[in-house]
Amino acid sequence: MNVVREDHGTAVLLVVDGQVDMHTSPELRRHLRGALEQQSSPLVADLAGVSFIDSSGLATLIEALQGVARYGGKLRLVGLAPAVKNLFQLSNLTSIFDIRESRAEALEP
Amino acid sequence: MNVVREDHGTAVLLVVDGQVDMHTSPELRRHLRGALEQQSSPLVADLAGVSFIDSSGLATLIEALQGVARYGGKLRLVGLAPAVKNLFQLSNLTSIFDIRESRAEALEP
Amino acid sequence: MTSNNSDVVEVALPSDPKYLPLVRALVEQSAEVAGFSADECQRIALGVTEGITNVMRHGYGGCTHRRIDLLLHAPTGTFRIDIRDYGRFVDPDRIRSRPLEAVRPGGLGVHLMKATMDSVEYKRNDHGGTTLTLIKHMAATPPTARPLRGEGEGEGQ
Amino acid sequence: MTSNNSDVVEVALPSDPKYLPLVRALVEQSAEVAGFSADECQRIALGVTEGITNVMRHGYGGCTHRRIDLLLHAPTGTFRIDIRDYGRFVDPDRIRSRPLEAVRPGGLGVHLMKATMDSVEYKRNDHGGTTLTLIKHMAATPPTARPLRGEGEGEGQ
Ligand SMILES: Nc1ncnc2c1ncn2[C@@H]1O[C@H](COP(=O)(O)OP(=O)(O)O)[C@@H](O)[C@H]1O
Ligand SMILES: Nc1ncnc2c1ncn2[C@@H]1O[C@H](COP(=O)(O)OP(=O)(O)O)[C@@H](O)[C@H]1O
Repeated sequence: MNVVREDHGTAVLLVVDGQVDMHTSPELRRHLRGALEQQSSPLVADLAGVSFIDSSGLATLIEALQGVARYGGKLRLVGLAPAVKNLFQLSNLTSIFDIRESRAEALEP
Repeated sequence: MNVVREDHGTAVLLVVDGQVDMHTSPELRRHLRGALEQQSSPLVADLAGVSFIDSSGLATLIEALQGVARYGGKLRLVGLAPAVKNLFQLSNLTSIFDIRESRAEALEP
Repeated sequence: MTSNNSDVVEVALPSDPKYLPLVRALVEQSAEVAGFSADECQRIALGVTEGITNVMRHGYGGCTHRRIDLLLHAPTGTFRIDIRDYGRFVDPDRIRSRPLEAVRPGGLGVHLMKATMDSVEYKRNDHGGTTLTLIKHMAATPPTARPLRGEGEGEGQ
Repeated sequence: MTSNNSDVVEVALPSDPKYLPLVRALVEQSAEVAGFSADECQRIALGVTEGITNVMRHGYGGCTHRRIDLLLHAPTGTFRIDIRDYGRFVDPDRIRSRPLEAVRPGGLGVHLMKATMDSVEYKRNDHGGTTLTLIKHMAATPPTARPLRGEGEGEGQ
């Protein structure tokens, strides 16, 4: 897994690539926490390059969702491949997360 | 592995996809033999979709080369990915095979 | 055993999460040999990842140098994996998925395992640990399509 | 053995060529864990394929239900695999690559194994069969760069 961070004013974009599992989710969590500490909003995770994600990846994203809520910020997801979208459905999470269709839309204030 | 055959007059194009190894080379051999029986020429193998090939795949192609020679025909290869080209180099076969850059060129009489 | 007639691939690996991609590659390839589609192979790999992650996290408490055995059995149309650990036996009643309504991190693994596989079963093994058996059948032959003989219509009713 | 401290993944599989893609996936993933580049992983997978194909073809004469064991050992910077069969011991002198000038089908496997790996070694194993050990070091630390201590300059010369 690889995470690249881009700053767009108060908005932060995390571009995630590869496989998110118990081995790699701690690194994703580090990146998310960094943005949470700065109260970034919207905090956007682009998952277009994610070929695999499991429950530990979902847990990390749910944590971030609770994190932004604490300072009234927004977390948005974008670029979900069909298999990833399916995982969110299986986990009953599609209505809980703010899932956008394009990066530009996800980065709007 | 998957092989699709296209007939272009006396020329025959075999489009090979996937992994060629001890498990799949018998099927490639069947397709090549079919074309050899009809004395097809040029007999063209497009390997653009081949992600892996080992010595049993090379042996199958050498057999076909000897087969076309028997009736004065031509065997041509096209679409070799860098890793496949490298394998031909390692095996000292680049000068023995007629390796072309495009399908159109390979199918010329 | 010097013969292997049974279409079984056996793997022993350390309980280090760095091996999870290797396990997925292995599982996806065996499921493919059994004839599953690329989508189904991915879902099976997810189910197996959840099972192994639980052994690493809960069974072995995060220790990365314990042993985990995988027995992959994939005849055409079915995929079965036994995940054997050398920890202690876990009461299956203590392993339960949480209600999905409560949105909180964690507690999704067992749910995803059950959602992706047809059968999820925990048994004590000969080494004192737990063996988790996951089974998936190909869509063409749904295991629930056959009525259970005599049930609901027998003499007793 | 209930611990596995040694970064070793052990696999036992039937001698059926249908498992070759599974073996390559496994080998590529372990080589990746050890830090090899995608290109190097592919070359290592080719070398291992040639070694296993020879066991299936020559060691077991094409029989598809004999057992082959793989021991994958991939600490950072090195990849090592032991391919253990339960056939008979083959005199390494009888296993040789042919001169490349003679263009004929067959006889390229051993050559490719040697071209892709740094070390290729055959040994008799405890089961009466042959263990083939293949080793590859990462390009950054060529194994031949270090002079052997005392050789060519010692007291005896
Ligand atoms: N192999 C195991 N050994 C012991 N306990 C387990 C095991 N697998 C699961 N459990 C228990 O079942 C619970 C639910 O597991 P799961 O749904 O995967 O959620 P999570 O692992 O995120 O807590 C775990 O919190 C744990 O208490
Ligand atoms: N595992 C093995 N057991 C017995 N003989 C072997 C084995 N591996 C290789 N050989 C012998 O070495 C020769 C060269 O092998 P190789 O270069 O792979 O070519 P090929 O397998 O195409 O003949 C083989 O023809 C065979 O006689």
